[in-house]
Amino acid sequence: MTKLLEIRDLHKRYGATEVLKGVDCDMAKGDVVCVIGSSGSGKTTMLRCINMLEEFQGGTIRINDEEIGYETVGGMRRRKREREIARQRLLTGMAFQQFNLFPHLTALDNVTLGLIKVKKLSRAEARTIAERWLERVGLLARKDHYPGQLSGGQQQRVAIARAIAMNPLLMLFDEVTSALDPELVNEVLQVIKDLARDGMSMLIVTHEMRFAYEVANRVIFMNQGRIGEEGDPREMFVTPKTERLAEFLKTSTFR
Amino acid sequence: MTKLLEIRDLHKRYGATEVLKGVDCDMAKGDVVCVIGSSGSGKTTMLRCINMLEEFQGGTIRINDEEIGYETVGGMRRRKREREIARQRLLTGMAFQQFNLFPHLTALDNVTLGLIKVKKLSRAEARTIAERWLERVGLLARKDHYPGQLSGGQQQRVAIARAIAMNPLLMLFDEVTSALDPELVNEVLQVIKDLARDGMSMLIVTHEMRFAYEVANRVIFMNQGRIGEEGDPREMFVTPKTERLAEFLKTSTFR
Amino acid sequence: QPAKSKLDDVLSRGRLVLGTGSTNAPWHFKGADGKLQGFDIDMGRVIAKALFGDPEKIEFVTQSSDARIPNITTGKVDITCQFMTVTGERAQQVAFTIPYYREGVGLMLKANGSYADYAALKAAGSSVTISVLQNVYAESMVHAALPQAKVDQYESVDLIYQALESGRADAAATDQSSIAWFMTQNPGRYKDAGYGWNPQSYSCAVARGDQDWLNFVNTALHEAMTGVEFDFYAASFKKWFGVDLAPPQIGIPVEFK
Amino acid sequence: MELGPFLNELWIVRYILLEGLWRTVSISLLAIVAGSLLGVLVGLALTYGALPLRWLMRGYTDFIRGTPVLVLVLASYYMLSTIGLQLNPFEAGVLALAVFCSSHVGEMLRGALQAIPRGQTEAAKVIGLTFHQAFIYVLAPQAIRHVLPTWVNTAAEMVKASTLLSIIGVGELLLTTQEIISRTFMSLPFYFFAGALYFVVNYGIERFGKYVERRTTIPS
Amino acid sequence: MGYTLNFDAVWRSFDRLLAGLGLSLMLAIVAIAIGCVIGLVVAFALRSPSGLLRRPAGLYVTVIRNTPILVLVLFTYFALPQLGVRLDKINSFIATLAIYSGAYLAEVFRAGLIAVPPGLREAGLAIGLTEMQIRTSITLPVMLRNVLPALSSTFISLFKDTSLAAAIAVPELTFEARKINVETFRVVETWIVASCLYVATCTVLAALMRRIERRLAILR
Ligand SMILES: Nc1ncnc2c1ncn2[C@@H]1O[C@H](COP(=O)(O)OP(=O)(O)OP(=O)(O)O)[C@@H](O)[C@H]1O
Ligand SMILES: Nc1ncnc2c1ncn2[C@@H]1O[C@H](COP(=O)(O)OP(=O)(O)OP(=O)(O)O)[C@@H](O)[C@H]1O
Ligand SMILES: [Mg+2]
Ligand SMILES: [Mg+2]
Repeated sequence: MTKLLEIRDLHKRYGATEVLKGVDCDMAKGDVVCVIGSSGSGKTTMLRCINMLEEFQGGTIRINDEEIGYETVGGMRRRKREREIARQRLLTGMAFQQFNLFPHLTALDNVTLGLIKVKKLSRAEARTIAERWLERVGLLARKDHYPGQLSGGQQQRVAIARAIAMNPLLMLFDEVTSALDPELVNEVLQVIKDLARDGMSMLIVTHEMRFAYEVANRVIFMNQGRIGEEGDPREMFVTPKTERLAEFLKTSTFR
Repeated sequence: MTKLLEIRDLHKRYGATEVLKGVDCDMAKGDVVCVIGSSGSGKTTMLRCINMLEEFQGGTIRINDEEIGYETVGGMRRRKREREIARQRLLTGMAFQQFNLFPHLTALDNVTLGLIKVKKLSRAEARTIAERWLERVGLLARKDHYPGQLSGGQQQRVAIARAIAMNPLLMLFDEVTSALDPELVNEVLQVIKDLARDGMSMLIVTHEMRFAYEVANRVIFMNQGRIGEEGDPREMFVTPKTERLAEFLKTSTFR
Repeated sequence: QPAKSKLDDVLSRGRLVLGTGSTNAPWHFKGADGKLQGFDIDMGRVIAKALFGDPEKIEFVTQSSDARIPNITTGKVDITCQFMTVTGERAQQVAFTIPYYREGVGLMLKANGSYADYAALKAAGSSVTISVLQNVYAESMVHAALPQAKVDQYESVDLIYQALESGRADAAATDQSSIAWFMTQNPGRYKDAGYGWNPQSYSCAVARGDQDWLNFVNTALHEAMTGVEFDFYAASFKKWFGVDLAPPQIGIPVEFK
Repeated sequence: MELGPFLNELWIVRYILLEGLWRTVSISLLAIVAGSLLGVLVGLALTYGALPLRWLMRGYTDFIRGTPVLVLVLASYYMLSTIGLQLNPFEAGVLALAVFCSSHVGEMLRGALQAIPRGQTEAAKVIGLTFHQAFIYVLAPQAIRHVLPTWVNTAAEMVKASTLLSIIGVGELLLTTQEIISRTFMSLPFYFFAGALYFVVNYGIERFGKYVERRTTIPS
Repeated sequence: MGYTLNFDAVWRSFDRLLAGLGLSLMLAIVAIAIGCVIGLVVAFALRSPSGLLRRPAGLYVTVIRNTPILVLVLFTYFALPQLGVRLDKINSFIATLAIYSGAYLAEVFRAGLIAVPPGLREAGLAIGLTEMQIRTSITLPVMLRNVLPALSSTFISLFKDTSLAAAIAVPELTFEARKINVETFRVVETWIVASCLYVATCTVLAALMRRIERRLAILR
């Protein structure tokens, strides 16, 4: 079985400080992997590297056996061309902590924009797809609302619909609930759970331990730019092997 | 024993919609009361009325037997004078969800401003008091940082120090952790717990059920502008009497 | 008791407040020393001398040409001497003194330009552009001499000349006195097209309704042109216009002619 | 355009030009300072005033901002004298510019004050500051940082507008230049030279604004 | 002081004032439209990571904004022909005002660009848009909504700057007004009428902009 995602020895520096110090990670199709870890441990950075929103200095990322972002020509590693990277970004979909909906477009237009401009679908086709996804996230009735007229939870659900409508192989979620009021968290988590049930492959950075426990078939604990521990949440959360994870879990139980 | 806080039949309208529909509440000195309830139930509004940040249309609020905000002259209820209200606001201290630190002042100056301008202390006296409180919240080392240079949790702790330094009889906390990244929540809750241990009277709006459970000697459940249920958290959380509270507690367990 | 005249005000004040411009040679402009000079200024001196026996007792108020009449009607100045053309419409707003100069419009060409003289300009019809000072009647004024010429109107005299110099205009039309002055300042570069038209009189102006004051100024000017101060007037005329005036005829008053 | 005669003339009129420059600078400075002070009052009225006052000020700013500065200058010189207020051209001109400046500053300040989160006012109230104190210690310092860039633009506009005082005979830099030109007839070189002087003044204001901006940025 | 207003002379020439206003509007519309295009390009250049684009753009803005527009007007009209570039007076003024407004608008647009959250660009990248598509479909429309309020007052200032065209004999509103002044000396009356025309136009312009603002407002 070919791997969906394969990260090998990923290194990432900002100037002099090394943020990712050799990360390895594999995912098969249908996997739901949750990434946990304390602030600044590099979770966001890893996700952003997969989507080529950040450059990285060492290691390789492959999706469906295709190398992402870089190529080696005559022994020299170099960045792929912008157009190629734009195409590769479509292999993954990403949802951000801050939603980042386009404020001047309605919910529907937020979703159709990529379908029309990137996938070159007709307006009608794009609309059909967008409406299907908005329905899935429970927002069909609000499709003509602007982001400013939607609650945080609703905005986040539109953002997820926007990403998924592009039909990615792998969805990346970066703390999609942490900018939300507590009441609104569940509606977004429920959407993600539904996607998991449908077999969508997902890599999810989250602070919601209970959610990770329920939805993930594997959990990765990031610690200071490395993978500290990984495994089945049912084991990891109950009997952490490392001191660091045990400590991290202790401070997290408050919520 | 005279009551610290006495709210009787508090009514508050925004235009035509009634947000508080007759709230009664008593607190004695040293009480730590947590207010829970779903979004829009009027928790924030109640706190803001106590501090006269909102006008209210009916009922009375008394602190240490002194009527807050309004007086009745010749049978007519009318707002007290601004200067008088400013003085009464000092009976309570308030910490907000959004911290509201003054961005152009250092942590120290945020705390000393009120001491110097309102309490008319000398610069040196104000400084001593401010440093004592910054130390209490663990931020003495950061006293010369500007809010923009502090993490959310640190900002919130400065905001609490700023309020408490004014030596209020009653501290009001309005969801002081809900704008914080999950990691930073604990440091703020710890500060509040310490204050509780010292006997500070506090009225705390919160979504952190576990925290409410641990720190409150009484919990008030607000429901649609009324007090739905109140009592000891150890009883209320385990055997809620009303359907509404049972439901509310169910959706809150995710975190 | 009769209303007090401006004349009394000025006398008791001890100096004349004179409105004039500062940007139009040879009428009123500043010398290299920054002091106002020119023919208008000399007329002011004539009046000051008549008032105080001292031509220097003047406080100048420099004003743009738009401000000439408002400054009189709002009492900011006692009198304005600023190459002011006498017209009926203006005479309804201010009282004009007797004229102290009679002017016509002339055309100035570049010495080595493509048009030799007035006849050549006229023959070229609509292909010539004339630069002229801003004025409602500027167009009809130019068309009286050159019926088909295009007319460009500028805010100040120097810009008229600049338009000619930079080739934006083929000829500049303005007061003959100004042209003459400009040509003496820039010898050999320009020439007069040899045609003059559109006569007009220049007078000083005072507020209406003060006959005493008007009489006084008139008397001063009159005696400068025909009487005791003629030498001063003639010297000034020679200085700014380069023309020697014949002395007034002895024995018979000019009014008698 | 020969340089020699121009430089020669420039040398002759150096003091006269300097005087014009000085007058331009002092007109602008006075107008900016007075206008800004007045503008603060306008801005306060626009933001916190009672409704009738707010409407009045809205009318004031809209009317003044829409009127050509030239008209303000003429009005302040002539109209005020008809109601008995005799100002000399310099005073009248500075007054007109200050009024113009105040309408812009007022608007800017309103925008800046409204952009400050409401929580700031509330936090100030909660620690017992009166409105007056809250404005001085909390709102104004934040508003100033917000206003600074546009304020610099307005200051530059005041320098530009100071040229209009030549209409009522104030010998500022432009009129001085025109006077020199009317004697020497060297239009372009002197206009460009004046342009360069104006550039220096405006550039100075711009640098000053940037400097203050840097000095007052809130560290983050 | 006995000054009685008499508008007869102004009414007699009212049609000329109207024609002048028409020309002013034409100049402003064409010049500002070109200026917007220049401003956009320069604003993006100012935000570019490449100094090769940023530095010349910065120089352009600094030089143009700090030079009095009168000097720019005279320069394009009188000096450029001597360098071989010859435009007629209307085109010459439009070119000047366009370049001038380009510099101002560039700054306005730049401020608007800063206020576009960087997350929007990343969201665009994440759904596979190219940088150019992000610019046209996201950054630009969001930025325009940000700057609309500031744009309105910039447009008004620029509209009023059309009065400088009088200096090179373009018969716009100020030109016509001064012409009437010089002949009839009904200065106060003429300027009252002319400034009413200016104020009315600016008010209409401001109302129009507010309407667009409301229409385009990102609903919240
Ligand atoms: N643009 C940047 N320049 C320099 N350092 C950066 C930058 N972005 C992130 N970092 C640093 O990289 C480290 C990893 O950041 P990252 O955002 O990946 O952490 P995280 O695990 O997602 O944390 P959080 O839970 O707070 O989101 C942090 O120490 C952060 O300070
Ligand atoms: N300024 C206002 N104008 C009109 N309605 C308001 C205003 N502020 C609050 N409300 C309404 O009053 C009700 C109570 O609001 P309040 O903020 O007190 O709720 P809350 O219990 O604090 O909720 P949350 O948990 O979301 O903070 C809500 O329905 C809200 O929509
Ligand atoms: Mg992160
Ligand atoms: Mg609330």
